[in-house]
Amino acid sequence: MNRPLVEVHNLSKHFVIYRSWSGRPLKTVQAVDDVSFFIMPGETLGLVGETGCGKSTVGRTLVGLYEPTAGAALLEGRDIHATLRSKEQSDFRRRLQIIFQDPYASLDPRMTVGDIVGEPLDIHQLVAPSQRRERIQELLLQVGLDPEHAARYPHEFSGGQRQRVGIARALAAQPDFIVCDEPISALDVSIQAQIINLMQDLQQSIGLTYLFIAHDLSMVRHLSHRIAVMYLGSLVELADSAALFSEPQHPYSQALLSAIPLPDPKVEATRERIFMPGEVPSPINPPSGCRFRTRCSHAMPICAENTPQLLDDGTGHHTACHLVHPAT
Amino acid sequence: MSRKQATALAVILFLMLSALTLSGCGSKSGPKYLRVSVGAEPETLDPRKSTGIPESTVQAQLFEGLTTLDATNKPLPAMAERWEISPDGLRYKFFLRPGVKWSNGDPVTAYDFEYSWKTTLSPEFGAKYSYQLFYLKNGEAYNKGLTTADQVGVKALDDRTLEVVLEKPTAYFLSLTSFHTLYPVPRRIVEANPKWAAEPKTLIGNGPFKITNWVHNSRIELVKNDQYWDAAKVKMPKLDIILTESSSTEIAMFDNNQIDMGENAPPAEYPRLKKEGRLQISPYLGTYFFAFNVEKTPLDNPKVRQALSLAIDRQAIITNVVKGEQRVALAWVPPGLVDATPGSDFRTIGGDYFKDANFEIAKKLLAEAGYPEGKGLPAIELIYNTHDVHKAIAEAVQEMWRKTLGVNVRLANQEWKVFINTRSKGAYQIARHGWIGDYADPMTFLDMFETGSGNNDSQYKNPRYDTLIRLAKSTGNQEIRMKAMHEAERLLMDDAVIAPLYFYTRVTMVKPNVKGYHRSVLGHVYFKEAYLE
Amino acid sequence: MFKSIVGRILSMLLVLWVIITVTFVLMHAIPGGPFTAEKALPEAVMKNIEARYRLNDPLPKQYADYWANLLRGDLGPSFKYESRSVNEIIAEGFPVSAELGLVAVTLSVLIGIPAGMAGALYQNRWPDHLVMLLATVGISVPSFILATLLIFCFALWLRILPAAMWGSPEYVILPALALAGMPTAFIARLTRSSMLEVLAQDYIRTARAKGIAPFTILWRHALKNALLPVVTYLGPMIAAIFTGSFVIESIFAIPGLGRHFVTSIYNRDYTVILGITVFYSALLVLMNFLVDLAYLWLDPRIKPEGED
Amino acid sequence: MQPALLTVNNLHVHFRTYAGTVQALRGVDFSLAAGEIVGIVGESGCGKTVTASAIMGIIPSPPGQIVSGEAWFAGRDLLKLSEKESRRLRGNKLSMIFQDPMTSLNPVLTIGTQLTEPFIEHQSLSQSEANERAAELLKLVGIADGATRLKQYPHQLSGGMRQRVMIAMSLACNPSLLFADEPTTALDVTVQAQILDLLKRLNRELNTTLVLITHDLGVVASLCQRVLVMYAGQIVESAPVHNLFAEPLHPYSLGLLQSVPRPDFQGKRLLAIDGHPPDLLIPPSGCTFLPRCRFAMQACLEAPPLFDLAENRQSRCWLNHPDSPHDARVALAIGGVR
Amino acid sequence: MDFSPLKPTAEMLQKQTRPHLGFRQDAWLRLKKNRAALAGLSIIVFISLLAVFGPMISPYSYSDQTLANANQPPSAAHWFGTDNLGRDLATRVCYGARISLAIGIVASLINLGIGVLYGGISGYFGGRIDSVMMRIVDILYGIPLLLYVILLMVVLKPGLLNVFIALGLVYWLRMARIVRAQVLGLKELEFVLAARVLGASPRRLIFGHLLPNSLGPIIVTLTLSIPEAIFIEAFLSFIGLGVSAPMASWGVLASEGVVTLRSYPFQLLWPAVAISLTMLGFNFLGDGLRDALDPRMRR
Repeated sequence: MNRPLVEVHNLSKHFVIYRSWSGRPLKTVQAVDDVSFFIMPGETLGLVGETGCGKSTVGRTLVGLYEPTAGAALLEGRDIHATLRSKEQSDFRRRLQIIFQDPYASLDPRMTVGDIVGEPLDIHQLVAPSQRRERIQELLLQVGLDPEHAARYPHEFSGGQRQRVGIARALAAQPDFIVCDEPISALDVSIQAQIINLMQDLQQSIGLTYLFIAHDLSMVRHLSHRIAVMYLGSLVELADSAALFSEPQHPYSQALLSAIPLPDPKVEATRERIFMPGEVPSPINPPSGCRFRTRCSHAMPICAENTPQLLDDGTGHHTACHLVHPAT
Repeated sequence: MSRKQATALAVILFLMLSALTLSGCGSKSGPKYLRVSVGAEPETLDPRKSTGIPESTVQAQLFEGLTTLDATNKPLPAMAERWEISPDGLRYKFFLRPGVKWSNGDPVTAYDFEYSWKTTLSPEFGAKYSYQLFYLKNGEAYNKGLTTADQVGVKALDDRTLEVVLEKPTAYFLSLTSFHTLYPVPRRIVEANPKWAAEPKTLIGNGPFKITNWVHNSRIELVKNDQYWDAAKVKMPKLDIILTESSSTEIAMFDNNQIDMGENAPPAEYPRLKKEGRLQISPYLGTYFFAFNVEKTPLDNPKVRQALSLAIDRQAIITNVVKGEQRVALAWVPPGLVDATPGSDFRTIGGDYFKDANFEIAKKLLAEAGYPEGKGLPAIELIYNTHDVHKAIAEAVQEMWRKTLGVNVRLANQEWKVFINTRSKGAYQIARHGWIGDYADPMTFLDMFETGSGNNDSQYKNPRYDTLIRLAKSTGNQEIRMKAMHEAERLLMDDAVIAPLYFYTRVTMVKPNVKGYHRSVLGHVYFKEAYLE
Repeated sequence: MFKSIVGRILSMLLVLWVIITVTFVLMHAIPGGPFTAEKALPEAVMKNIEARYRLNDPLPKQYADYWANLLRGDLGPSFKYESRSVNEIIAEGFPVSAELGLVAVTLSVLIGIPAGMAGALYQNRWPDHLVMLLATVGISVPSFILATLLIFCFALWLRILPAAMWGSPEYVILPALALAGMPTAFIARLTRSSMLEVLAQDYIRTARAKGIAPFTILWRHALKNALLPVVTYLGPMIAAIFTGSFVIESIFAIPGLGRHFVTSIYNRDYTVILGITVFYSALLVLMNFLVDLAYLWLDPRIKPEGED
Repeated sequence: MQPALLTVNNLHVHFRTYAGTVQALRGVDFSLAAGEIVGIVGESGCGKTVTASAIMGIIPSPPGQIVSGEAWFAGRDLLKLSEKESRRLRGNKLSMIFQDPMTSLNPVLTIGTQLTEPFIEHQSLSQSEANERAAELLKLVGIADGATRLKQYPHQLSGGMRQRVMIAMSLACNPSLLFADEPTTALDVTVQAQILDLLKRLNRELNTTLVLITHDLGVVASLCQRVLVMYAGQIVESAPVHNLFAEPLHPYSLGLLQSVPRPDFQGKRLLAIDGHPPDLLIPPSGCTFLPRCRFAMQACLEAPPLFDLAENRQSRCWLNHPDSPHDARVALAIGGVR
Repeated sequence: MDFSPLKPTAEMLQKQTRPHLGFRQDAWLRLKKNRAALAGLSIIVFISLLAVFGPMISPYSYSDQTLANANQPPSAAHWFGTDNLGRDLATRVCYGARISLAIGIVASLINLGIGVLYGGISGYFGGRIDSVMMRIVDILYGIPLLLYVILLMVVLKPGLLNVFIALGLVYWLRMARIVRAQVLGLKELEFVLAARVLGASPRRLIFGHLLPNSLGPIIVTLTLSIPEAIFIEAFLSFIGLGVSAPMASWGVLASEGVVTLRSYPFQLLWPAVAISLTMLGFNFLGDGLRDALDPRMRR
C-alpha cells in the first residue's frame, strides 16, 4: 500500500436555498460538513447513511458536479476542483466517473445505447473514429450486454440492463475512480446480485477504485473493504467492513445495523432492535456539538458543547463519539 | 357520478341558453328619434380646434355660424340676420339676429365671435385650423406671433355688430363663415373653464341641439335646444350619435336596426342597400386621384403620365369597385361650385379635358415617350394607405395598366401616417390621393399645386400656374378669378400632374323614413329639420 | 417574503424602465407625428401646436419630463383627444374592457375546465374526441372570424342580440363569447392534459383504494392539483383580456381600452402609447404576482420564499 | 386451519398497450386465512401489485382488463361486483397501502381531510365525529399529537410519519384484509424497522389479514408467516416462511435467496440469476423461468402445473413431478451449493 | 415427459424480448395508430399539394381580373366564386396557401432557430445569465409590436422578407420561455449530470441532451405557433408589411372576406375554411407527434 488514490480533507458543501435580492445568502443547507477520508487504489469504500445525510453530495462533489464550500478533494494528490477549473482538465475529468441510482433517469432516452456508451469516446477522443464501433461493442460485451443491441434505445432495456449501460458508459472513459451513487437500490434482488458481481469483476480485472454509496447495508458490507457511516452531513464512524458489522462503536451505527432485516426467519424471530427516538433534524439548523445527540440514548451534556472528532482507536476503527473517545 | 357531472353541465348549458333568449330584445321598430353613425370618436367638440368630418358633423348640430349653407351651397343668414360688404370686398359688417341665445340662456353676442376667432388665431392656443382665419387682416401675422390680437381684423362694435376686415378680397368669405372654425364659442363659459368642451355640462352651444351625454368611443346624445332661435323648425326631440370607425360594424348595426343612418357603409353592400331603397347618394366636394411625382423617372415625362391617366377605365372602377354612383373625373375641380355667373357651374363651364379609357391614345403616348408596349420602362411603384377600397382601386388600375400598356406597376400599401409622410416628402412615384374642399370655391382645389404649397405632393412647379393662382387670389372680380382658375386647371391637366379618377359622392345608408335633413357639398349634415316619417 | 417582493419590484421597475425607454425611442423614430394630417398644416401653425404640447423640446427633455410626470402618477394629456388626459382614457376604458374580460374569462373557465375534465375522464372515448375537436377548432378560428360569425348568426339572422355597442347586459354576450373562444379552447386542452397527468398519480390510486366516489376524486383530489398549469396560463391571459382586445372592441364598437393599443399608435398619440404600455406591463406584473399567490393557496408545498 | 378469508382462482389480467396486449397475470390461484400475514415476493413486473389491485377493484381500465378469474371474499366474488358495490368494500373491508407515502398522499389536502374520508364515505360520520376517530387512529399508529397533525399537509411530515398516516387511513374502517404494497421500500432502514413493527403489532391487535407485497426477503423473513413467490404473472411457489427459507422448491425461489448476501457468504461471489424476466407481451410457451434456470430440462418446454406438495406447499416446477428423476429438494440443495 | 437436461439457448432469451424498432420506426408506428394525427397529416399534405399544383392547374392566375364578373358565387367556371375584382377565388386561395404556408414554415424556423436556442441557453446557464435573458424577453413582450412593425415598414420595402424579419424579432418569445422551463427541469436529471461528469461541453449538453428531450413541448408550441403566424401575417400585411397586392395570403383573403360577409359570404368561407383546416391539421399532427415522440410513453 502506498498513497491513497482519493483524499478528502475537511470537505464541506453548503447549499444556499434562499438569497436576498442582492445575492447575499440568507439560508443554507449544510449538506456536508467537515468530512475527511481517503480511499486507496483498488479499494471500495462504502458510504452509508439515511436519506438526506449528505452521502450523495459527497459523491457528487468528488466527481466535480459540485464545488466544495470548504476543504478539498484530491485525486493522486491533485486538487480535483482546481484541476477541473483549469485548462488541462479534459484528461483529468475522464478519470473520475459516476454511476447513478435511477437506471431510467440516468440514460438519455433519445440516444441509442451505442451513442450513450460512445459519448465519452467522442468527448475525450479516446479511439479513432474507425474503431469507435468496435470499442463500443467491446464495452457492451464487457458489461454483459449483447453488442448487437448498440442501436437500441434505453427504453427497450430492463432496469438491470440499463444499469449495465450506465457502467459501460463510465468504463468507456477509462476511469480510475468511480462513484457508485446507490447503483442497485432501484433494481430487483436478482438483478442487484448481477450488478454487484459485475462491479466486483471489473474491480478485479481493471483495478477500479469505488466509492460505493448505498443505504442497503448488507450489499455495502458485501462489496466494501471499509465502510463510512454518515449522519446529517458528518462522518460518525469509519472502519473495516467486518469490524463495523461485528463491533459498531457509534450509537447511530449500532441502531442502523440493528434495523436491517435479515433474510432469515429464525434470526428475525428473536432479534432485538435498538430504538432511535425522534426524527432526523433539519440540515438547515443542525444541532450543536454532536449532531446525533438529539436522538442518542447515551447523550451527555458535553455532546451539546463539543463536536466529537473522528478518532482512530488504534486499529483503524474511527469513531466520532464522546462515549468512545472521551474528550481530553 | 357521471350523472352528477352531466347535471352540472346541463345546468351550465341551460343558464347560457336562457341568458341568450332572455336578452333577445332587439326591438323591431326603432325609437322615435334618430340614431345616426357618423364615424370615429371626435377628437374634440370645440369648434375652434377640430378638423375632421365626424367632429364637424356633431358641431353642426350644436353650433351655428354667422351664415349657414343651403342645399345649393348658398350662404343663408343664420346668427347674422344680415350683413354689409364694402365695395372693395375687404370690410364686412355682420348684424346679429336679435334674441339669439346660447343653450344656457345667455345671449349670443358679437363679442363671442370676436373672442372665438381671436383665440383660434392666437399662437398659444395652437388650433390646427387657425389658417382658416388667415383671410382676416393680420390673421396670419398674429398666428405667427408677429403682431398682437388688437391688430386682427375682427371687432365687435357692440353686442350685435361684428366688423371684419380681410387681408385681401376673398370672394368666398361669406360661405366660409358657415365653417365650424368660424363658429362662436360662449366666451363666459370658455374663459372660466378651458376644458369646457370635454364635458356635456359645460359644452354650451348655439345650434338646434344641445349635448346631454358623451360616452367616449361609443355615443353622443343630443336633445333639441329650446333656446335655439329657430327652434320651431326643429322636429327631432333627440339625436343619438353612434361612434364607430368600422364600416362592417356600422352595416351590421344598420341591418340589425340599431341605427337609422350611417355614413360609412362598405361599398360591397351598396347594391343591396340600393335595391332595398336604403341608400342615399349625394354630391360631395372632392376628387379621388392618383398623384404623379413629376420629379421621379419615368413620371417626369408628361407623356408617360398622360398615357397612364388615359389608360384607366374610370367608369369600370366606379361601377365595380366604388359603386357609389361617383362621377368620372376627367378634370381636377369637382362639380358643384358656382362659376362667375350665379347658377353656372365651374365644372360644366370648364368641361372635360380628356376621354375616359382612351386606350389607343394612351398606347401611342407611351410609345412616343420611348416605351412602346411598356418596354424599357423603369420600375414604377404605386403607394396607397391601408384601406380595402384604396387597395381594390389600386389593384384594378394596376391590372388596367398592365393589360393596356404592358406596364407593370408594383403596389405598396403603407400605414396612414407613414403614407402621409412619404407622400408629402415626395418619396414616391405614384400615390393614391383624395382631396375634399374646405370651402365652396374652386380655389380650395387649385391652390394645392402652387409651388411650395404644403400640399403639393406632386412637386409640381410651374411659374405660369403660380401666377394664375396669385391673380385669382388677389381679386374679388369673379370673372377674372374664374378665368384664371380655368386656365390653371387646364395647365394642370395638360401636364397630367395627376390622374383624376372620380368625383366623390357622399353615400349614406339611411332608412326610408328619415326625412328633412340636408347635406352640404362640403360633407356636413344638418339635422336641424330632420324628422322620422 | 418581504425581501423577495422588494427584489421582484426592483426587477420589474427595471424592465418597465427599459420598456418605456425603448417605446419612447421607437415611437419618435417612426414617421409621422400626432399632428400629421392629410391636409398639411402651415408651418407656423404646426409650430404653435408643437409648442403647446412641448413637442418642440429636445427629446431628452421630453423624456425627462415624461418621467417626472409619470412618477407623480400623471400619464400626460392625449395629443389626439383634446383636453382628455391619458389617466382619464384609461380610467374610462379599462373598466369596460375589464367587465367584458371578466365575463369572457369566467365563461372560458366555466366551460373550459369542465370540458377538459370531461375529456380527461373519458380519455380516448367520444366525449374526449368531441372536446378535443372543439378545442382544436376553437384555437384555430381567429377571434375576428368568430366575432363576425356570431354577429351574423345572433344579430342579423336570429335577431336576438345587438350587433354592436355597449350598455345593458345583452351587449356583453356576443363579444364575450368571441373573446372567450380561444382561451376556452386553450383551457380545455390544458385542463385535459394536466388532469390526465394528475389522474395517473399515486394519490388518485390511494383515493380509489379508499373507495372514494369518482366525482369526489375528480373534484376534491384531482382538480386542485390539475389547476396549477391553468392558473399559470390565466395570469397573463387575464392581463391581456382585461386590458381589452383591439379586434373585438373595434368589431363590437365597445368603448374599452383595447382599441387604444392599436389606434394610439396609428394616431401617434405618444402619451397614450406610453400610458397604456405602462399600464399593461404593470397589470401583467400584478397578475403574475397574483398567480404566485394562487399557487400558495393551491399548493401548500410551495412556501413563500424565505419562510420556514 | 381456519376457513379461507379470500380465495382467488385462475386470475387473468391483461393490459392493452400500443405495442400489444401485456398478459400481466396468467392464472393466479391462492387463498388467505383470516389473521395471517402472507408475503408476496417477486421481481418488479411479476404481477404482485396487479394481483392486489385486481382484488381491490382498482385496475385502471382502460388499459387494464380482468380477463377471467374469481376472488371469493365473504361469500361474494369481488371480480363480479359492480363499480358501486366494489367501492363500498374498498377502504372499508378491503384496504391497501402503497409504496411511496409521499406520492400516495394528496399533497394539496390536509392529513385530516384524507384521513377522515373513509369514515365519511363508508360510515356516514359527520366531519367532527370523523375528526375524532381520525385522531384516535393516529394514536393507534403511534402518532401522539393527532389533533395538530390533522391540520398539516403531507409535506410537513417525515417519511415514516407519512407511512403511518397511510396505514392509519387504511385501517379506518377496520378492514379484514389489508394489502401492503412495498410499504417500506421508500423508507430508510431505521424507519422501515419501525413500520414493520407497527404492522406486526396491528396484525396482532386487530386480527387483520395482511398481504405484504415486497421484493425484500429480509422484510418477508421478519414479518410473514407464509410466502407466495411470483414470477412472470404466476405464483411459482407457496410455502410457510420457514420452509421457504430453509428449503425452497422452485429454482427461482432458490435464486432469490442466493442473490442476497448473507453474513456467512461474506467476501464470496453472489449467486445471481442470469438474464432477465420475460416480456409478458409475448410470454414463452413453456416454463417462463426456463431461460434463466440452472436446472432446465426438456420437460420445461411445456408449462409446468402448480404441484401440490406436502406441508401446505406448492411449486410450479417440473422438478416436483413425481416422475422427475431428480427430487427437487436434493437437486436444489445440491445446485444451490454449486 | 423428458427430464433430460436442456441448455437454454440464446434464441430462447432472444425470443423473450420484443422485436427491436428504431426510434423513428417506433414513433411512426404509434403515429400511424393515431387516427387524428394521420388525418392531420393528410390535411397538411393535401393543402401543400394544392399550394404547389393548384395555381399551375388553374386556368386563371391570381391577378387576372374580369371586373364584369365581380362577386360571382361559386359556379362551374369559378369553383370558389370570384372576388370584388372578378378574380378567381379558388386560384387565389391556392396561391395564398403558398404564402401562408411559407409564413408557417419560416415561423417554425424562427421558433426553432431563435426561441429554442435562446430558451436552451437561458435555462442551461441559469443564474444571472438566465435572469438577464428572461428580463429581455419580458421587455420584448412589453414593447408594442406595432411600433417595431411600422419602423420596419419604413426601413424596408414591402415583401415577404419583412414579415420574416418582423416575426424574427418577437415571434420566438413564448418558445424561449417554454424551452427554458423544460431545460431548467431537465438539467438536474441524472443523464445530464452523467454527461457533465464525462466532460461534455455546454454545447453538447444543450444540443445533444437538453433540447432533444424537450422535443414534445417544442412540437406542441410549434404547431400552435404556425396558425398564429399566419394571422400575424394577415395583420402585418394589413398594415403594409406583407406581400404586396394583388398577391394575397389567406389572412388577407379572410380579412377582405369579413368586409363583404353580408352580401358574399363565400368570400370569407374559403379562406376561413382553408386556415381552419390547416390549423386543425397542424394541431392534430402536433398532438400525435408529441405522443409518438414522448419517451415517457415508451417504457
